[in-house]
Amino acid sequence: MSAITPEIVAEHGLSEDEYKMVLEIMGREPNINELGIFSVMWSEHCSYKSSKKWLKTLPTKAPWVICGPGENAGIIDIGDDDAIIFKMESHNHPSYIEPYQGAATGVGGIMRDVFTMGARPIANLNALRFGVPEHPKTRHLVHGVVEGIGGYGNCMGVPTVGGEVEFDASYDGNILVNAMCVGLADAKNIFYCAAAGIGNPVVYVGSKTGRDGIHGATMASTEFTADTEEKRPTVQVGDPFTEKLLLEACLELMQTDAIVAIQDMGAAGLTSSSFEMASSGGVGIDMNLDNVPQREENMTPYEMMLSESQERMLMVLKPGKEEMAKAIFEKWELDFSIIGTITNTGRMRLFHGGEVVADLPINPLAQASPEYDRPYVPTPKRAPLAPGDVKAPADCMATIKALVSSPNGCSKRWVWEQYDHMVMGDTTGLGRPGGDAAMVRIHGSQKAIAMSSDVTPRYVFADPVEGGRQAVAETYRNISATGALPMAITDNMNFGNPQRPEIMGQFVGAVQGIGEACIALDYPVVSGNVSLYNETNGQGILPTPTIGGVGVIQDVSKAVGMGFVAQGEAIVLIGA
Amino acid sequence: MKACVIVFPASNCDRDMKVALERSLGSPVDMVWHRETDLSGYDLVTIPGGFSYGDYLRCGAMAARSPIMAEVVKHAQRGAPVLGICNGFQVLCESGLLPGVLMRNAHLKFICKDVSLKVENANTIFTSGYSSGEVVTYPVAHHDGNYFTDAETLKAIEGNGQVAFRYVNNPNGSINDIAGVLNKAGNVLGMMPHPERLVDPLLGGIDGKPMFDGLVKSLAA
Amino acid sequence: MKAKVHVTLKNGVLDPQGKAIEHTLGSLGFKGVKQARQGKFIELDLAETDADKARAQVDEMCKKLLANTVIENYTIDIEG
Amino acid sequence: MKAKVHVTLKNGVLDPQGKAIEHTLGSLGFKGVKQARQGKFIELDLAETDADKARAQVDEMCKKLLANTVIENYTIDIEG
Ligand SMILES: Nc1ncnc2c1ncn2[C@@H]1O[C@H](COP(=O)(O)OP(=O)(O)O)[C@@H](O)[C@H]1O
Repeated sequence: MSAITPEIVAEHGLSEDEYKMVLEIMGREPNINELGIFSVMWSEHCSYKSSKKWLKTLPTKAPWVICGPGENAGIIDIGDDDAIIFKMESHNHPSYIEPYQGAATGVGGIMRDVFTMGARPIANLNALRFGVPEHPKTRHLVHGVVEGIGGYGNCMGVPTVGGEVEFDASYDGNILVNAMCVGLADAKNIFYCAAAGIGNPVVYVGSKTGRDGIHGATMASTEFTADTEEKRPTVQVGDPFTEKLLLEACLELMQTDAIVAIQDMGAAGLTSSSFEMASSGGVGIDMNLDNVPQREENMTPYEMMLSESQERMLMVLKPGKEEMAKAIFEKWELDFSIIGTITNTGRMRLFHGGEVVADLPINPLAQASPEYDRPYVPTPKRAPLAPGDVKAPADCMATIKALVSSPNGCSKRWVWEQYDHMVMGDTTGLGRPGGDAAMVRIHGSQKAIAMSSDVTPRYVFADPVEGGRQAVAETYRNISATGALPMAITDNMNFGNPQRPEIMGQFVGAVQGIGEACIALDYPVVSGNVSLYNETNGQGILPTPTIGGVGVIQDVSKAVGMGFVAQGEAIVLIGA
Repeated sequence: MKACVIVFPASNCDRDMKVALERSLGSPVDMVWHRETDLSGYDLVTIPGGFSYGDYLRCGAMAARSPIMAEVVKHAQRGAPVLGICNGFQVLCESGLLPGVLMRNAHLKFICKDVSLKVENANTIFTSGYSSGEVVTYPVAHHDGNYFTDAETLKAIEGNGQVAFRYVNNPNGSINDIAGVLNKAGNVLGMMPHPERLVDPLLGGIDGKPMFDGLVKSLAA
Repeated sequence: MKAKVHVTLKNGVLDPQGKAIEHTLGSLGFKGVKQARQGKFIELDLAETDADKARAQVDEMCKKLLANTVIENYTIDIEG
Repeated sequence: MKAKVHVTLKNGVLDPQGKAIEHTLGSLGFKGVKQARQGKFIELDLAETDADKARAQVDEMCKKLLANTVIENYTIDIEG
């Protein structure tokens, strides 16, 4: 194996200082597998190194919050032992490269985050931002993204009930695809990721591992030549059929008492799932990579650890439950393989072909990931427009027509009619897409949840603090307009390059505004996701902190829709 | 009366079907896994919507070849009723129990919305809750609902009164606006629209309910 | 052995995907596409080493699963 | 002229349809199917009468519409 050169380190996206930390933690030079693991664990995506400091300031607690940020998804208690588990996540970059598969796997990923905690997904939402309709790529991107979201969600049999679609030139080279999933679990039967029980088996279930989405180190491993692209697809193909089976198999196993801990393999697949499980549980893991189900021949440890193949899960079982669990996965025709054991070493040891191919301390790596206090400049306040500067329209009717027919103002029916928004038989008539908030009944009860996703990026751009507040308040209004009580939010912070102080300033401002609104409304943040570096050629997107809110209505027969229902009724305007 | 819902890998309207049937029947409806091989205890067999086997290769093709389908065919040959909705309709066509095929929607897009349907033939065990010519609203939710047959078959099914439902505004390109089709004997019905999604006023209407009420009544008689 | 199977729609059977391709090619400015038809191409990797047996096997597979012979034709090529 | 286009998934790319076909063939009792991959087969009927020009045109069509070159390869055969 080649020695680690500065080029290889740089290819792995680690700065010089970060590599010094690596050497310190290891006490020696890492091998290529170990370096690969550091690089994904410390990536912005997995470590939140630029945003952590600010996210910590968000209010996350309330008596009804069962689990706030930090786990796969947030959980709230809506009474009667019903828990609602939800989260939003971005799949921006993959969707720009390959809109159908990028969006589809985004939906698949967020659903796994929710069902890995024991919930059956009962609603999906999606917040989409594209370049202007005239841009040559827009049509293709819209078409692919919408079809991909539908393709995955429809096949899973989970209704896609709401979302947003907006067009703006700042997204021409950088679209946003934010997917939200809301699930229902038994509050007494929730699953977390903390591994425990020395000697317990670590089990891999789901699809086989291929060479999907492995970044970095192209030069480091000699066997890759001109056909690297062919061998290592940068785009993962989603397989909703397998995910549907995985969902049913996991929920079936969760009805037994076999599972100690479970985690989905999302970004950075086997690496992040195994490290998170071990780190949360304060244990070590010995893993035998020979037992990882593989789709391709001659896969290296590096490839297996960094693969982003979809539709996979990792779990720790109680001893003696292996056969029973295996039978369930076999019934659903999925791979099931015992790939490791929990140890008391606090280290991750990987074996391949009888050799130790990586040996890493877990906590220093997982918990000591870099944290940056990036310099920022607050967005300067702009002077309010003088009312006189805004001309009244000459022709109100023409203006109204222009507004309702503009791409951003027009009905989004053409989008949501491509999503099955009624499957599962609980989307209420008034809660179908097109209203203020979507409403889905809790199966077999009179209770329902109301959901809405909102943000107005140009407000956030003009004034991040105000814009952040407004986004939270808008979901709150949309939810309360149905008669539901807003309970909690998830957020998806889409911003440009955080190493630019003015972008960091937008981020900091938006987080402040969101936090303030959440406190004022008693409406905590229970989960979220950050997507930075959304820019092309130095041109950042409009700051887009998407907020997904969830509320509850106790008697859904009392819910209200937004349509006028009869002639002669009074129209009342309330609020400021 | 005893009814069941067949569950294939990635069926996903199985629960919806069960709930709708139980509402009219007043007694529990069984779920039958696709690897089972005995349907002798059931009066009514239903095949729900969904994406069996991911809709890969052709919608319904792989499900149509699973062990339970041999039993469904026997059940139908005995003259007992079989109802297939959406993916269930696709499975019934692929298995040969119903004529024709369901192709990709003419505009190629998945479509989910309420549509108006004309009940063409109310003299069947499935449609006795309606009157012929009545227009009802059912949701559709499919990618491959574009019904097609060759001219000869079409003539036969039209001539025999095998068209159960027709779209008022064709949403998918189906030949002769056909939305639901019976076998010649009239004991097998396949349809793309989803009556089971409109059996509860809270969900936006109850136009689908007479179908299940009527079915329960005909089978009890 | 490898088998290459082409599954195509019979003449006279409506082909929504082909129609859409024709249409889109037209709107992308490609003139002179008189017709487009879309079919499936399935490659199978077989343990069988005898070409005739392999062909017979694949023919069975086509009849039983790969093609819907009501609307589709198929052809099989066997390669070493 | 006629053009026959084969669009297939690149080697390392997951093929869920192929996997499902493999699986179903197995459960139908066909032993020895080591792998199945599913691609598309598109036949175009072109007004163009020059083979080279036709090929160049179809190549453009593949890049712009028929294939997704991020995950798919394509081959073109031109016939008289
Ligand atoms: N991408 C989408 N997916 C599903 N539903 C959507 C999508 N975009 C918009 N919708 C639905 O269309 C309706 C109008 O959306 P929007 O214009 O964002 O509403 P508002 O501004 O009133 O919150 C909402 O019900 C919303 O959920």
